[in-house]
Amino acid sequence: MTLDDILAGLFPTGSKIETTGAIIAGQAVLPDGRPIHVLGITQGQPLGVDEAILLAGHVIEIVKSGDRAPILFLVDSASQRMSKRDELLGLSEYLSHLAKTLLLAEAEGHRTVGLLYGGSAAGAFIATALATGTLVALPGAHPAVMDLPSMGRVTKLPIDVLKAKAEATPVFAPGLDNMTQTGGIHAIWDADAPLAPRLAAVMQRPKGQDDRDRLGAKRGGRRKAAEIADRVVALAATSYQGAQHG
Amino acid sequence: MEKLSFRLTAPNRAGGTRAQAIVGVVASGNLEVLLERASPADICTIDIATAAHGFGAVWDAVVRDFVARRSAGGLRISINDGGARPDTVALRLAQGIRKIEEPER
Amino acid sequence: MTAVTANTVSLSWYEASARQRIDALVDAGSFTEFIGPELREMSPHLAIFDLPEQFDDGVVIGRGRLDGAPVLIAAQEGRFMGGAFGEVHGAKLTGLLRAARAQHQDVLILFDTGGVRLQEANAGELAIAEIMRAVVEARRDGLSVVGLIGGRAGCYGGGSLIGGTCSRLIVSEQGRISVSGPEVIETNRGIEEFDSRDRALVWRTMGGKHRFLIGGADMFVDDEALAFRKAAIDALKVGRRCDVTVLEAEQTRLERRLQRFGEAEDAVEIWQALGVDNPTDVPALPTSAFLRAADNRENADDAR
Amino acid sequence: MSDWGMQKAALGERLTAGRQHAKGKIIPIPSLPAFLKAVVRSGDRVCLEGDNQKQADILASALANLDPADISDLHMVQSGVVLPSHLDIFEKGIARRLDFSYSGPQSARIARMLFGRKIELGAVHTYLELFARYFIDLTPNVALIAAVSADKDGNLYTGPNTEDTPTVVEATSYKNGLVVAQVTEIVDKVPRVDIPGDLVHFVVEAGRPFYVEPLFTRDPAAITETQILTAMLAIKGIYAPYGVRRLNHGIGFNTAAIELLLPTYGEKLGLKGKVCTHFALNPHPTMIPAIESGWVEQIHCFGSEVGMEDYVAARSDIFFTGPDGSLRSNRAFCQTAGLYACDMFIGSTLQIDLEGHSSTVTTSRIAGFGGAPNMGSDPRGRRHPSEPWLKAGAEAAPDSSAAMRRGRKLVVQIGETFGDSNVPLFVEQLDALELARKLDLDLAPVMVYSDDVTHIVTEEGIANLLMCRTKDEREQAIRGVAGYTDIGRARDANLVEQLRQRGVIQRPEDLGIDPLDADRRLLAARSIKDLMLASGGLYRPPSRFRNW
Repeated sequence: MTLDDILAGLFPTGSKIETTGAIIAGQAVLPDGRPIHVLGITQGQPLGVDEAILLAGHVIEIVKSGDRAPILFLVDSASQRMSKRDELLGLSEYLSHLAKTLLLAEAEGHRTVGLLYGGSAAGAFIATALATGTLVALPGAHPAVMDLPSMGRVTKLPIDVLKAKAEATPVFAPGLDNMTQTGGIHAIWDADAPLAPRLAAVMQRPKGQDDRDRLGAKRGGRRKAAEIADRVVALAATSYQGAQHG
Repeated sequence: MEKLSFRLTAPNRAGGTRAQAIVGVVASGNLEVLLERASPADICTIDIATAAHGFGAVWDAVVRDFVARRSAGGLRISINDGGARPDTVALRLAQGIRKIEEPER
Repeated sequence: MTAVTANTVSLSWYEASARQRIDALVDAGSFTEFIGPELREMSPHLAIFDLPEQFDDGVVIGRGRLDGAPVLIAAQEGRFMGGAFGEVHGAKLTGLLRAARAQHQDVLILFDTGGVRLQEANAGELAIAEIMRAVVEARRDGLSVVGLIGGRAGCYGGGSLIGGTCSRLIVSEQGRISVSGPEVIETNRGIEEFDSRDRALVWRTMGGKHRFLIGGADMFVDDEALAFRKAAIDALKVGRRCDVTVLEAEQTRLERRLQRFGEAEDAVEIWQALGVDNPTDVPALPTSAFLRAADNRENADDAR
Repeated sequence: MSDWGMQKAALGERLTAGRQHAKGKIIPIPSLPAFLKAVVRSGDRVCLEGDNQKQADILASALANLDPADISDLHMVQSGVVLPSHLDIFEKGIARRLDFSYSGPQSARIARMLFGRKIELGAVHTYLELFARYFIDLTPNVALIAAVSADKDGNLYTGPNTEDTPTVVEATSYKNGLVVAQVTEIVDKVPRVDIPGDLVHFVVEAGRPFYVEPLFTRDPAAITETQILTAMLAIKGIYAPYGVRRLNHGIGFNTAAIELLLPTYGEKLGLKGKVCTHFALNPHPTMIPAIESGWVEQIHCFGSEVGMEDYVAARSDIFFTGPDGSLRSNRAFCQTAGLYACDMFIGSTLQIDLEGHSSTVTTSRIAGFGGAPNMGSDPRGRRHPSEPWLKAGAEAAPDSSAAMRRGRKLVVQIGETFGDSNVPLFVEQLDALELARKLDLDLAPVMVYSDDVTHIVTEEGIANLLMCRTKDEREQAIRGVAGYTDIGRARDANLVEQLRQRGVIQRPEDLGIDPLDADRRLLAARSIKDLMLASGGLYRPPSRFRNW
């Protein structure tokens, strides 16, 4: 599906969205008449300092407007831009800043929904899709931390061996199903069904805690994370009371 | 990974009162040693998971010397090994004993 | 003749293990570990790759006191799997940051990481996203989350993104902060753009001094555990917000950085633009001289 | 005979041929290929300057680019086979026969080429031995050397890396050979004349410095606790009791640890001024703390070390420097000093057998010897006494008459019982023997012979071989410090215990050393940066060693 198809499907009543370079920005109207902000990165582009600062600027403007309208963040990117210039300028701060603005928006009453419709990887994935309150994906999306050939080089294992191992566990290999099973993606939308109602349904989802580790446990892709995190929270509570009394 | 287990009679009981101690890290050529007070006072058990295969005889010699020379009685020792050389293993084991015998603060 | 003092009392942060760093950082004897090595909560995934496990999965978490005040602490062990985030490792940190909110206690994160652990890449990537969210939520509750960077593995990949969410960052010269590693840049861009074996280049692009000069870190300290401790005590006194004002200030700060330095080919040009006298000498300067030279650095006070 | 002067005439022909491509003595770089083709003759004995440090790299590449149809059958006589081009010369069939000393980075390729009969091997020498043969039966017809700068008359300035150059030029130029130098630049006046222009026939202006390998830079960050333990054992168990003041150190991490322990552990033992005052040694960066804290009186150097130039120049009280201020190194003189004027050599090796022979050769790698067999041998011609030399001699032959007894140089092999990848240091049989058999060599490439070795130091303890009276004792003394290697585990525990009672074997506890005290915090510098700071910023390490 092209970006235009997706936007048309999501916003049958129309939208005012522009794509400048690899950056998507604009507004649309939900079927119930409420406005929604649309941002994103497209064309499988890497996310560098220049793109991140633009996107973060848009988010901050939205938060400052005080309209509490939801934000849809579309993602079809590569990984972070792997260049000397970006690192020289402190890419980590720019990516973190973008993620923080999205987390801020969610906390300030804007529902943030990520829609992964293409690729995304590593730092770019963390700073965009994974920083939204709810992340959904379209079939064919292909998130990754690192591609298998690169992984093969680093782990010094042949691709075939890695592929065989990937059959046994969703925990390391790239791909939409693996990322969903580990809890990173809330739902994969059916491409043939109308998109607008799906978006509306996501908006209905009660706002709350980060439940990705629980999803991962439920789906069997990440069995330990939620339980470990819960135990730490519980231990911190009991040990502190103990310490205070002792 | 290769797993090895030893249950040895220890002539000397580990001193100190700490319940446990840990030394080292798992890295190439390095290992971590976790010591816990769990065995009877005259026994030392040692469980090893090692990345280097086929060094059973060397481990056997190293841990026997260790238990004979140091105060390892009453300890359950667990090792995760990243392919450390025997001298490093012996050093970490000795460091572990010193640490578990340290006075508690 | 210069007197050479033996390093008998000092503890090099760079060289120390995660446990040694915690011991040297907090008030003596005050640390209590959560999910310690005796519980053997190891990675369930490394066995698939026939790789050795570590009892604490490469991160030590718990509570201690810093100058009398209770504080939650996490320390990554950079020598185990490069300090990388796996499922258990990451979840321990996530849990600690969630506990910070529940107990209303500040957090110190002693970074030493190459980023996501590839053998459990999806779990590691998600852990980083969860930790970042938990950091922001803790900060919005008025807590400080301070990052300390000066270990062997640096603070790379997703670790650097978590670092960017912290309220304050303390760095030593040895500390490196970067998303992509030197080898990755070289592989992607060619050795002409970035020779990963040119360590002087690596450090002046990603190292502690550069990060401090451009405002990527807030405090610059010697490679000494006590220096980190002192800085951590100070860092906990400030920066307890993460609201739109702070992020707007950060937006302005980061935009200004692009305007001022966006065309620079090398860190030395940036240092020159910052008004540092003899910018090529920066890497060789001892801490006190460097701090004097860094007088006109960019800073991120209340803009992080 | 009326044909005297044939060599002078032959040289004259080469000079005439060479001048076609020269302006005075200067060869422009573009003319270098044609020039070399004109002055080098098939069958020539050629010395291509290069050792374990400096390299006449431009000339090496040019030689390797000759057409074997024009020039072939060269006999290379050179200290180091170090650059890929050094072996390309053989691969292409330009050269056939080789006499050399050292081949560190090319050790695997040279082994393959020897097995493949691409190289006809004369012999593997120690440096001083090869230098000696330059004056007897391996005198070069052509020497291709390297310097920093030259004037138009060919006077050469070598800077701190003089190294082999005077020896090579002496042997070549005074015996009617042709000397060609590559220099970084041509100047009006050289800062000091290291080689007089009369001896230099042509100069190539390379436009960039010759390559120098920072071989003697050991990063303190890589020193392990076990290496520190071996260093503590050596200092307390050998340096102190023998009172070793004049010595040479090898290039390994164990000796780097010793250097870094002098200002800390050595100071605590009260050894300052009593040991380690005079060295035949390159300017090791790890010596900086000891020098700065006043341990060292004097150091003579084989060569320089990358990044140490300014430091050495600023410490002319310690080092030999010229009127230009920079280091004057000289490999031949320093090797002679190491042989005759030092009471101890201490260094690491790859393999030690049950008799105590040691070698750095493995079945797939021929690293050569460099200077080790020279440093690590007892000079039979030595006549001056010294306390350590006499004491060692007395231990070796306690019953002989003191006035008629030769002393012994202390030759110490130091290392961990297992090396990289858990490869044992101790073996039943040296790989060198197998190699000699395969290559049909008359002599196995042994680095230090058993009868020269006096002590072996490992983390398990010190074996004093001087005090062993029988072959069996010697073997058990070696097994007794061989740790958990197969050799060590096959020891006769009773015999080893007896040797320990006699002090032939000394364990850490016998010397009052707790292995748990072997902590990196004992090192006077724990990183290259510490070394730079200790030097007051004078030491400028190469980029690849930096972490700042």
